[in-house]
Amino acid sequence: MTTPQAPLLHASGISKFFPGAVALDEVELKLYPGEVHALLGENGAGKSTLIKCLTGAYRRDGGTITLDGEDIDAKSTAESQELGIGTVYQEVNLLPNLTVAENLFMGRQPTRLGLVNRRQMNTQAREALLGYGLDLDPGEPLNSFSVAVQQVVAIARAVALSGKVLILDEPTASLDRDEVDLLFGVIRQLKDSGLSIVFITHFLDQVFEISDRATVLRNGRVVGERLLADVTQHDVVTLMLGRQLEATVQDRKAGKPGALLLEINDLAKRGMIEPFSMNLHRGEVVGLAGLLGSGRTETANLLFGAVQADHGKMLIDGREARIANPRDAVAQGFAMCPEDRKTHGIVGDLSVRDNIILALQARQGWMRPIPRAKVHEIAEHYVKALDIRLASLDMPIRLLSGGNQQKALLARWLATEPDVLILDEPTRGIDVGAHAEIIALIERLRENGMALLVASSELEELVAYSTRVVVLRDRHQVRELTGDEITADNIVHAIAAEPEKGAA
Amino acid sequence: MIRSTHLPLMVTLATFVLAFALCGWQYPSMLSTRVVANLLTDNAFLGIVAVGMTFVILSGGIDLSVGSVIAFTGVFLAVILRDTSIHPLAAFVLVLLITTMFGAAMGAVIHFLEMPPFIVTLAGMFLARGAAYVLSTDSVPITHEFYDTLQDIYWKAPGGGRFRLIGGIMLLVFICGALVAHRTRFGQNVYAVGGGGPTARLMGVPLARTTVGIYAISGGLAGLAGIIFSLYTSAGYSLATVGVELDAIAAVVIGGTLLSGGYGFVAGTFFGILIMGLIQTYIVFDGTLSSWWTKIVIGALLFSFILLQKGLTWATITRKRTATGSAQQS
Amino acid sequence: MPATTPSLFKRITPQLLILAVVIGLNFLVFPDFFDVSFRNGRLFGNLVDVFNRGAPVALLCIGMTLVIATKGIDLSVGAVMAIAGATAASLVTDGYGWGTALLGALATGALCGFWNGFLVAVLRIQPIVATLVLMVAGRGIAQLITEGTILTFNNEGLIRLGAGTFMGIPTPIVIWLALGTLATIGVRRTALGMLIESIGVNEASSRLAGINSRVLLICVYLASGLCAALAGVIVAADIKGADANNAGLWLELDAILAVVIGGNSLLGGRFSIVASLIGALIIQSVNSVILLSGMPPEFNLVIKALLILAILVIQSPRVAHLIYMLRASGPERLPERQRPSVQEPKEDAL
Amino acid sequence: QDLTIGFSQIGSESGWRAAETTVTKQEAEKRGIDLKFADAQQKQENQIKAIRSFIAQGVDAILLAPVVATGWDEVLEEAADAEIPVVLLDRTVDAPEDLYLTAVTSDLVHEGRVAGQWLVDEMAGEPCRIVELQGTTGSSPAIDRKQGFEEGIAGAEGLEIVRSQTGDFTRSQGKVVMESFLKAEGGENICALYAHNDDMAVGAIQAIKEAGLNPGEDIKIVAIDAVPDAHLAIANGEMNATIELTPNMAGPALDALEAYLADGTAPAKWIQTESKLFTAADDNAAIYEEKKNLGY
Ligand SMILES: Nc1ncnc2c1ncn2[C@@H]1O[C@H](COP(=O)(O)OP(=O)(O)OP(=O)(O)O)[C@@H](O)[C@H]1O
Ligand SMILES: Nc1ncnc2c1ncn2[C@@H]1O[C@H](COP(=O)(O)OP(=O)(O)OP(=O)(O)O)[C@@H](O)[C@H]1O
Ligand SMILES: [Mg+2]
Ligand SMILES: [Mg+2]
Repeated sequence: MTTPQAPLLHASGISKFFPGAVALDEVELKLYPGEVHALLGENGAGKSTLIKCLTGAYRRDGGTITLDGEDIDAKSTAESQELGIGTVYQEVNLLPNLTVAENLFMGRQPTRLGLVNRRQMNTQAREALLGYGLDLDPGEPLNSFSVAVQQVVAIARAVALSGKVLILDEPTASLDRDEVDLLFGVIRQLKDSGLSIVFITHFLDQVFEISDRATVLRNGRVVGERLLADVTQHDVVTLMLGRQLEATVQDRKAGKPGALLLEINDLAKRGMIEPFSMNLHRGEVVGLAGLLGSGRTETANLLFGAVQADHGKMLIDGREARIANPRDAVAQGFAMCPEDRKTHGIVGDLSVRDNIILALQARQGWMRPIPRAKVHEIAEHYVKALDIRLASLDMPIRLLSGGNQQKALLARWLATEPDVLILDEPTRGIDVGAHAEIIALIERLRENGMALLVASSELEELVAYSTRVVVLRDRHQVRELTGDEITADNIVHAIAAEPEKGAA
Repeated sequence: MIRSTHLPLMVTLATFVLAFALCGWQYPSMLSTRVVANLLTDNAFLGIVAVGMTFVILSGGIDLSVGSVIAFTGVFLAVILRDTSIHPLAAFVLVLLITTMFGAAMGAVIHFLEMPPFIVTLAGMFLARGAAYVLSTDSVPITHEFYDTLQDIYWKAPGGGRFRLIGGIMLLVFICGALVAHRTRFGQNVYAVGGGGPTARLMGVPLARTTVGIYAISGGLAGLAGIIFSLYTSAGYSLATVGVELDAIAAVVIGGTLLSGGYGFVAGTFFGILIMGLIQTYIVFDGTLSSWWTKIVIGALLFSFILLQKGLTWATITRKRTATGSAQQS
Repeated sequence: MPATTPSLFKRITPQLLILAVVIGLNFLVFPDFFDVSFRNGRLFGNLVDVFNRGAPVALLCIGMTLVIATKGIDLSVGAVMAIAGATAASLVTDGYGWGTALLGALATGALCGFWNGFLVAVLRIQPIVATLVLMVAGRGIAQLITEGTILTFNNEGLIRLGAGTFMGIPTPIVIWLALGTLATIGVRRTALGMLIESIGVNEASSRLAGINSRVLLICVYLASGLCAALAGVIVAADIKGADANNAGLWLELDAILAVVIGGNSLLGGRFSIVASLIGALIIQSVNSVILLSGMPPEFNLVIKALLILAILVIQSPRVAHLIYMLRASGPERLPERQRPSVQEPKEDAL
Repeated sequence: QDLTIGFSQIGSESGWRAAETTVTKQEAEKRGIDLKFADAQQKQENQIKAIRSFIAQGVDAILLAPVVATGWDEVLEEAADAEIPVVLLDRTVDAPEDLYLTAVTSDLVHEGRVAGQWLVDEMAGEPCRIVELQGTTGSSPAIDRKQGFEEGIAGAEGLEIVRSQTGDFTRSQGKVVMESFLKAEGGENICALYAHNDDMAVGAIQAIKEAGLNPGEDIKIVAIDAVPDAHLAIANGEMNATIELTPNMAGPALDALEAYLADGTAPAKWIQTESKLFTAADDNAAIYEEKKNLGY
């Protein structure tokens, strides 16, 4: 597609200052009718901030926005919704206490005689969601559904609100390939009907698959706008990072596993995960693969004591270990980066420094505070090692961009120098550069003799760093792949094998 | 259709029925229409104020000012009816306006100055009672034939129970409250705010309007409760209804609404009120508790209801965990 | 930690300013306010009274600050005061020494605190309801101990705790200053402060980080119970009698108010005990203005409400932000108090 | 016959109230009456609820110690309808007289007047600056006792109330407020203290002592209720006078009730209890011993 007429949405000179940081600096974004426009950039580049400025969630500090040639100035998200801009913000932003239908129709409920017509609302919601391949009872509360379902509901809501523009901030972060395909189908339809779509993701494959054009941000500035037909992934990455991305995936099978560290025998929790057995050696990365809802997160939680097993046992170095809660796990040298960093990871109001030191301090006990100098040293070390971008170590961690929060969490656990590191979706929402760094880091940790258990929905990534892959389906352990068996194809097969009617 | 979300409501209802049956078993005269009528009449003002409190708590807030507002309303009415010749109905409208504005003002302070509701309404509580003192420290009787007319409206049921107007008004308020909460956009917004302020804002919920509205409703209903209370006692007294806010909060919580906001039902509050009334009636029927044992028993019963609710909620969550598989994928 | 001193000062500046203003008000209504003399073996004067009469709320708000930092609230402190006072009084009237009585009172306070903590941390009942139970029942328990009477006692040792002096200074002042210092050191020289803040901000995360939130929560309520017990003993000793019905009545609200005036968020997280203590002094100064002004008592509540409202509005994060904006935008950070929302709701809607 | 009588008590907010409850229970027991006791925790609505429950329960009679004078018409009518006689204790109500059998009360205004007159006599023409500790703002004893005292000192030259603030009827507030009086006026400029109840006076005595003055000498103290601790203070010379409000309201009330239920003798509408003045002239130590076990 070549550049058509005038842009539908034109933002120019958008600036946004935060105390101590310039998040956006005279950013320009041109959105043409009927195009899918990718917004790219590293973690903390300012993508989400730009979206929020466009939709009135933030007040911008400078710049103009025109829609259809007219100046607009949405002061709240409600106003931008009325203007026909539907948005999915980063992280699911829906209300867990309301039903699916209520979330879907919040603010535009069908009414009869001034009263909300619940029956009609539920029917319409059911129909709308069928279009996304979801057949569920919309009268159930949202929090009874998995993150993926919630994400789809959020998308459905935004689509329904978008008369002119649809903005999707990392909508695919917690989606499966199938759902992504469905989503892309919907996007194509909308695009054909003349809608403009802004699409943010860190999956470059997806960018190239669906988008026509991309604007690349770096440190709050636009560093380029490209027609994607004209460039390669490599170009885009270089533009984003401002440097070349060195090839990361070396020959990983080189190192051989060390001593047996952890034996898991039939660990299970009724209703959550079926008996699960596995051995974990030092210097080994075991990948946990499976579809959404297959029980990867549960397995990780079970090992870490976040949920208590009601069956089976665990041996550490041959001795039986009782892990009743995360504290026990930490004491035994476990560490875990949880899947949902917002609610289970960061301690939002505390400084980045405190967040990094938290687990180590908790393990040491309150009686032995870590000296300030030591704290500073540790924090500085990991900020540098993991390349965490921040204005100051004293800023509350909630102000960091998503990817940087993830790195800070990694830092928290690395600071405890664990024997076993459990990572649940470690690269969710992380940019390509950091992605590569984290994969490299996993490699490094493994080489240093740490045992890692990584749950991830990205098969390529699993293949890249795992020395063994355990495949889960319906909360069952179905297959273990080792050595050369570890290929994306094999994993997919294992997941899909014996197509007994799974999750229905 | 009964959904899992309605469970707390069912639990409260079941608790009430069970408790009532037990009481009746011990004191058969508790199963009379008198007791039923008394439950409605005596708790009318508390019920009305609890409806407002339900909205506030559903939104994740709290309103400590209601007890004082009731007292203020009573004193205001009494003084104005004593000192001027204005008709009670006009006075009702006036006082409802004042209390609604008062509530709205607190809501505005909470929203625009980003101050915690607990503290803002605490200051409101001092202010309203202080204003009542300034109007009159003495208890002022209300003698207006219109009041007598209203008080004489009742239906005498067989068995001696008198179902009075104020009980009816309470039922009406509950019905309206339930409709507003569950069947209007405003009500949905209240739940949304309770589910999470920032998220609700991103979803386009008008936070300012909703917050101000919620506290205005609470203030207005406290005003209405004040009118009802003045009908109930034919007087305005600045020391009246001290601590009613805590009773209302307790009723709302017993009724299954979560103090953290977002979950609960107006109808649940109704049964919460009835349960609280039942506790009091039972203690009077028993009649052997000393002053201090009365307090201890009320506390213990409050605790056991909370515990019961907790247990049932916990049981259902566990059941749900085991029951729902990964049922959502298609 | 030496590095925290300037930042502590910065943190409590608004509170100090307000305290100065309210004390100035006192001076306005009563010019002899600052007169302090030495009479009858003790310091004597209005300023001394503010510190002395502020003791119960000051003691309560030490514990309350910690509880609120964990996103909790303790409504039962007033009732616990009554229970502790009653316990101490009944022990001395039964012939035990004042030391035993004090220990007994502290033990009951700890027990009450443990009960609250148990409900909150183990049974997972929302703090406001959990402590409401003891608030309702506690006064009954206290009356059960005193059998409804004001239990008068004459034990000099116990009385000295409330009405005595220590080197000329009224003992309550010494006690709350000492406990306040001790608590501040206790949380800031150890990691306790950070861990408490952490569970207040995000308990789920904190647990996953290996913090024993359950024990910590119980400890915090326990501390609150202990502080309340001490306050209860002081109040009883002050009038040489345990008044189960009135001791500490509605004082929980004053304590919460003091914590909030101290700039601590009711939503948990960062806290400062020193600031809360200044908050308690501010409240007592407000009471003092009311008493000294000679206004008829029916105006007491209105005056108090208006003064408090003014103080809170001045302190609101929004107004603080406005001031910050007015003071031009250096690369400084925002004032610390803000709602913990990921989106920073309206800070830039100005 | 076995009588069941409901007793709606205000609460147990003061020692005097507790004593009244104790005495009432004792009196009922003495007469073999089954007393149903309901504590209203200082709330009128709870009292109304209690009375309605008594009616539903079908008691033979109701004793009511009303927390406030207004607002009883409706529920008293219901009692009358159910033919249950109601006797008011220690306070009357603003309701038609036919709605209750009788009221056993003292006269609050009169108590204040007695206190005022005592002070007038005591000063014998000397000028006197008086400070007043009021009861809970808005409560009827506070209002009436203030009014009565003002009437009592009205005619006397040189007697004036210079400061008046609420001490909430409690010991500790009495002490706190007295402290501020002492500073605001200067202890030597205060000649007398009038407290609406003894508890506040006892608290104030401590404040006066801590200020280095002699209560009872430097500052004359008169209060109301005659609780044991007040007798003790008078015996010690720390207080000068107190006016008794007897906690035994139930005795006369039950006598009247029994007579009425037996043969329908209607008692007088108002049975006034004595407001006896106690001063240092009485044997306060003995009275203290006598009263101290009444549950004050
Ligand atoms: N409220 C705030 N106060 C201060 N700084 C902020 C605030 N919100 C965001 N920032 C900073 O602004 C920058 C841009 O953040 P933004 O969330 O827009 O990044 P992003 O491009 O969406 O990153 P990611 O891919 O990780 O989501 C970050 O450096 C972040 O730390
Ligand atoms: N707290 C909970 N209560 C009820 N059900 C739950 C809870 N946590 C998880 N589940 C259910 O367990 C299933 C598996 O969870 P989850 O989706 O986290 O698994 P997963 O394999 O880790 O997938 P992913 O990490 O990709 O989301 C989900 O379908 C969800 O419905
Ligand atoms: Mg982002
Ligand atoms: Mg998962």
